[in-house]
Amino acid sequence: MKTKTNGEARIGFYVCHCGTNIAGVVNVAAVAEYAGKLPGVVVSRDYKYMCSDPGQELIQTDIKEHNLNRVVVASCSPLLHEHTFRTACEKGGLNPFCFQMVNIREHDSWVHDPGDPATEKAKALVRAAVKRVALHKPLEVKRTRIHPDVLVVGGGIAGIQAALTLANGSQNVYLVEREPTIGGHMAKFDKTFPTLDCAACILTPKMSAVAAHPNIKLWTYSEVVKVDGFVGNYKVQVRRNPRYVNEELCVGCAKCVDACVYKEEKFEDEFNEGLAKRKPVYLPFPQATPPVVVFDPDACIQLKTGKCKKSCLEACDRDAIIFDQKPETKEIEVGTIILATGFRTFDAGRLPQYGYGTLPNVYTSLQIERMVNASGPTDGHIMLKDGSKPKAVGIIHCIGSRDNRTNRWCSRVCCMYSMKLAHLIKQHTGAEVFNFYIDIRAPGKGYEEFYEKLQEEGVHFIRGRVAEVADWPLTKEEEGKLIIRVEDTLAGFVRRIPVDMVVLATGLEPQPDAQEVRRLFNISCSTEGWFLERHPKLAPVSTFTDGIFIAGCCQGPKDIPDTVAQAGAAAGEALSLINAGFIELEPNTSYVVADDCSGCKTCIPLCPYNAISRDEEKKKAVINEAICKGCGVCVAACPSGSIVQNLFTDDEIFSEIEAVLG
Amino acid sequence: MEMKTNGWQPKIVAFFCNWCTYTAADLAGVSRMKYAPNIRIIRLMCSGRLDPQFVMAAFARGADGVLIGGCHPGDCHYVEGNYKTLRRMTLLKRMLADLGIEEDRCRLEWISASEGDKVKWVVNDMTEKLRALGPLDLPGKHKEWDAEMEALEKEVQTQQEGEPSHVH
Amino acid sequence: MSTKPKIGFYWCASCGGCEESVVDLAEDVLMVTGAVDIIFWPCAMDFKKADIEAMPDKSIVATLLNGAIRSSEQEEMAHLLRRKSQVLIAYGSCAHTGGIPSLANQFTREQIMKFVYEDAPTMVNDQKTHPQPHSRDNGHELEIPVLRNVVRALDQVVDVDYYIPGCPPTPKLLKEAVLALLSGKLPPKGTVLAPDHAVCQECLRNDSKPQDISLTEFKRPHEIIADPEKCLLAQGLACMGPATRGGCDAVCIKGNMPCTGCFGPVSRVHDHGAKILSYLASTAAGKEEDEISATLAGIPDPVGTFYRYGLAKCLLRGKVS
Amino acid sequence: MKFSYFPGCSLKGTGRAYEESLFAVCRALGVEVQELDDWNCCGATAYMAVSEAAGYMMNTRNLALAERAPHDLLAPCSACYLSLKKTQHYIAEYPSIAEQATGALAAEKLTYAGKVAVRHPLEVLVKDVGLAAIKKAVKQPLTGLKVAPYYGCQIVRPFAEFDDQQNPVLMDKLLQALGAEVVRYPLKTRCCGGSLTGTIGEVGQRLSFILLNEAQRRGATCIATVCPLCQFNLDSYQAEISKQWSPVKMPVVYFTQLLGLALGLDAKSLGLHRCIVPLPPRAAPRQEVHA
Repeated sequence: MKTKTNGEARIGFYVCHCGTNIAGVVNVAAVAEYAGKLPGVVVSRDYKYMCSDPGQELIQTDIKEHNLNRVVVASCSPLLHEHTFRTACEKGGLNPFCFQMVNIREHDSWVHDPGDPATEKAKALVRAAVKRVALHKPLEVKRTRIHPDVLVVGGGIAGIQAALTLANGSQNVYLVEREPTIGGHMAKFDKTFPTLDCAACILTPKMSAVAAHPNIKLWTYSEVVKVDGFVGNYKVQVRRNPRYVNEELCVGCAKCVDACVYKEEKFEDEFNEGLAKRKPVYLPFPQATPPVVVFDPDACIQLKTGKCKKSCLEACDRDAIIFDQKPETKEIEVGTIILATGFRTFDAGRLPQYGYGTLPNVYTSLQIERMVNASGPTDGHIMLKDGSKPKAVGIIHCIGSRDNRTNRWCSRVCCMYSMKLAHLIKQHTGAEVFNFYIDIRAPGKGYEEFYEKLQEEGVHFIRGRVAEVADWPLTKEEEGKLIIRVEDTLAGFVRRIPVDMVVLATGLEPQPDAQEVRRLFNISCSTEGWFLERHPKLAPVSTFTDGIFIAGCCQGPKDIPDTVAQAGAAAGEALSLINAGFIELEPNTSYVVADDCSGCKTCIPLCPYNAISRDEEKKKAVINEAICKGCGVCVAACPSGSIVQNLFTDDEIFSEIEAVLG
Repeated sequence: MEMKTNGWQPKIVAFFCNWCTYTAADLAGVSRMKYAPNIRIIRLMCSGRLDPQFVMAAFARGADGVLIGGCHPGDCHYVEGNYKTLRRMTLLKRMLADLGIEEDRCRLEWISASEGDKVKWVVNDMTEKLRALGPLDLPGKHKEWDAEMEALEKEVQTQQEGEPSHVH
Repeated sequence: MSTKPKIGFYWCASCGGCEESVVDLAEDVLMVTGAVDIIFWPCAMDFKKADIEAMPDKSIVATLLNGAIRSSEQEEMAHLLRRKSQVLIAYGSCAHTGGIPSLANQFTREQIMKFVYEDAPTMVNDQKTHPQPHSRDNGHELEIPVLRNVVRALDQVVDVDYYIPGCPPTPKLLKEAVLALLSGKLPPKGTVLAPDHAVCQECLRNDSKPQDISLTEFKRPHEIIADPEKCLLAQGLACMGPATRGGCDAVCIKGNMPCTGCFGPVSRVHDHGAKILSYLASTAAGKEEDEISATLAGIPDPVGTFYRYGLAKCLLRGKVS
Repeated sequence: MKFSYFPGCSLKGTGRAYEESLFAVCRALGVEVQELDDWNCCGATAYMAVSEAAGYMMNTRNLALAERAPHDLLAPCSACYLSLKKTQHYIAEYPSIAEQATGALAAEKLTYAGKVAVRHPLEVLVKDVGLAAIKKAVKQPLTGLKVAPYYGCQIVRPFAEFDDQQNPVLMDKLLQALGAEVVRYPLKTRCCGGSLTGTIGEVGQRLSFILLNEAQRRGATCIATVCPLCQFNLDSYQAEISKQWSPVKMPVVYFTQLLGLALGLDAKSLGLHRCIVPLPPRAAPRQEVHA
């Protein structure tokens, strides 16, 4: 790499207008003029958009014409464009690390009012960067190899899509799913909006493709328990929970289920949202993938007490049942990880005024999905508890969404799935259907049209947040009905609408263990518990941890098209790393100056990555820069100032402190 | 004191970790939250990089307050860097108190990447508290301390130019 | 007149230990006196200030000045000796970094005077008499030096060429410095004439230190009987060795006492106390604030412990309000 | 356990039975109550509707008086409880009101530091005394008594500090601890008619009717309440309500009265004889109840 850093600092300074984003608040001309007088600055300019091609060329030309050996750009956050400008410097023949960026947009113009204080702040930050950059040394970028295998966590539609995309691109994928089968929430749906195509028809082929794909290792009923390493080189431990069945042998014939000593189905069927029962040994649903039964250790007599006739064993002609199966931990190495851990639905019981769990015939939307599904617990019939068809159904939107007392966010899918259910209910029962909504949100392709179609079908839309689902009639007609009390905000009065069935459109929430999961993978969460993307627009599936990507509803509520698109994007990001074969790492690692080190060992236990060891012969500390991730904790602790962190040397930081203050 | 506070604005030097608090400050910007322009942010990769010397240097160079922002306990991008910060800050706060630096002048806050509003709140709150405390102005104070030597130094200088003479 | 190089010794705010350390050269002192003319050494020889004033500027090859600068008289002498010397060496901790006297920078002059002349348990002073800079006695105008508001290291008053650290400096360092002076092989101005590594490098117990000590308790030297073979820090004693410049051959640790930091920091450190703090806190265990505070409670006086020999050189220079 | 006690006008008038039963159960459970010396009107309804500022000033005086003792202030009447809480909130949030209040108090050489905690007896009994201690003290379990728990509007809105705002449950738990059967009563925080029974009778009484009728329909033996106005509205107009809509006969008692019965206290000392619609004797087996 050609580097021009010899001799005195010759600094080029550039301040960006960012249209009016910066120039509307900070007096950029004054900043440029001020910077021009700072020691070492030989060129000082302001320009409309520094990140544009002409902006970058400006830097490159100046480097050559003015023989610059340092560059400072005052514009937006370095987290956004540091790379852009470093590359520009490099193209101009300068070592990319002889560059410093000043954040005068996110940290200045966007948070302060126009005027002198904002401009003074910009000058102070510029002063610090100019002083600091003179101390910068040319650095080499480190490269690390990317292990080509990928781990996908979560086997819902997001995980399935990501795994297939990668596997079809010839990568080895481990797909880990906590439940006994993949499919996630989508497997429970009947139809999908707005096209009304059958969820199973589009999902089942993908599930089979996962199971059959030679490049995919599918581990269901399994959980990631430990993650070590860093981008390109993750070491992951996966615990395979015992399902008491040999997966290789079982073909899902379900003879064991028939033979079980429990003749009745007695235990709550998770897949059918409590609307049906199952036995201690069961196949989650007919298309479960892998098609392997699972024993519920809390229900199976043999597993609970060891005293069962074990009629299932006899029934299995493949000897697939293993009652003493133990959890098994697999250790794998992967280069990248995609998290697609999904969501949970809001617990409607938290809002007692809507009667879920206390009033019969109040259902959640997911229960209706199961009911309307031909292979569901009612064989596709929408019925009341007494088996009759409802004549009037109320669908209440925003249960656990857009509500300060529960969740403030919009769950994005409820309006659309409520309309889909309204359509299906009307189609199946001919009932009058009322939608109670705050706002209808239908901002997708074909969504608004679907809303119009529903209105044409005669589905009622009443705007108002429902106060209560009441069972206290005031008139004869209300007797035996569920009465929806709501202020109709368009009509301007309070209404009582008697219906036979209430559907609660429950919102989406982060998984209850989202915090543990993100700690495991060392990524960030929003306060609500959604996984945080690196940038909402420019890096929507990346996280702050290199090599870990997110897809689907673990990042926030979204519908199937968006989820699938995101899963594809995450797979694409992983593929791009894999194809490159290596990743360039920020050279902000630390090293020990051996002559200075007294061998006191203070630093050794502080390193979270065990990158520091002691050279027993020389009695000095040594940092393995391949392992060092550049936090600098050892530098701060080193009692004799013998450790240096590249890009964050003591001298650089002291000079920043000094200059920022005046 | 009255004279000094005239038009005086508190100066806060902040050390923010790259992954949580610096990003939160970026988020505050993206969300166009308005807060006091008294803060100057210096980026570190981890709050664990914070050498207490930096805090001392900031005060000595004229900061009225020093703010340190890191990831919440358990959330450190580097596993445990923030606990190391907490240990240093616990002792540093005690020492600063003994050196006559008011508690509100040195502050450690855990601010996650999603807490842009907390950046706003903390900066505003700290600015207000520093306003109430008034300037620290150590460079001025040190100059004032050294003023007592000036008379002698001047005398020594004139002496060097002219005849040696007794000072007392 | 002798052509041997002229050397001066002087003391300011100090205990006298530095003067003793010259004598600690033992028979080597003869080598020194043989090679140089000591023209000024108030502790040992009867030379007057006026004699120095009468000398031409820069006529002394080197003056080794020990002690911090606390009074107007010391300030004046520092200026005088600076003027008369080609090389001015800050000798010992007090001149180098302010030393123990600069711990007084935690108090105002008024607080100190009041304590010494009124409140000290050993003081009987019903009249509450304080020394007066100017007074008349028997028709004579009397004057005593003025006490300054703060204690200063030598280089905070006059330009200093070299530093010899230690409380007191070891004879070895003094001998090496004198030899360097005589040979004219001097390092760049501003150098501390001692190695630029920490004490641990010289400490015989270095190998006995476990890699991870994660202390849950700090102890003071009188609270334990320390194992004479093992690293003192690992035994819970706040040893300043890792953060303190070596050159002393870990002499205190050989005496089974922890290093207290008299050689000051290495050249890469800007604030000795802050660096000691950082390193000691890094060896403490605990994740909760209470837990951490409990561990660090074993260091009852952080300022006195971390800046024992150098509060004048703390970036804050003392208590600021 | 000791509390200052703010009776307000109701507990000395129409709600006398509330005070009687509260005192009786407190005595039985070892809770000391000391009536606030020189208390004044809480300003509810009338003042708050005409001049909020005057309402705040009156309450600040009560709060200032209460602060002279080191105890929490017990305010059993829902209207008083809300007025006092509301005043505390406004004084804490709005410096101008606080300033006005300080000025007003100065005339009487009183000060208010915002420290006294205003407490409702339901919370104190369930949380401070505790359900376990109460269960232990029960002598006559209310077995077989079906109670509709009715909280009214004021103790949960807008400051639901000790219970769920939408679905308060503390009284349900207390009644269950006493051995009573708690009827599912979703109208537990619905309006009883409030002051409307006195002004626009037919509107107010219809609201009362809905509550009474629904309790009856759900098979409740009685309604238990925490509020003197609710008790008065629901108890006093049942004859007229029966004529106007459909027959209702539903005893409406204070939760403290039921607690007293379970503790084995006699009906008279609990003021049960003051009910217009009497509680059936089966519920109070030891004593004949006079209407």
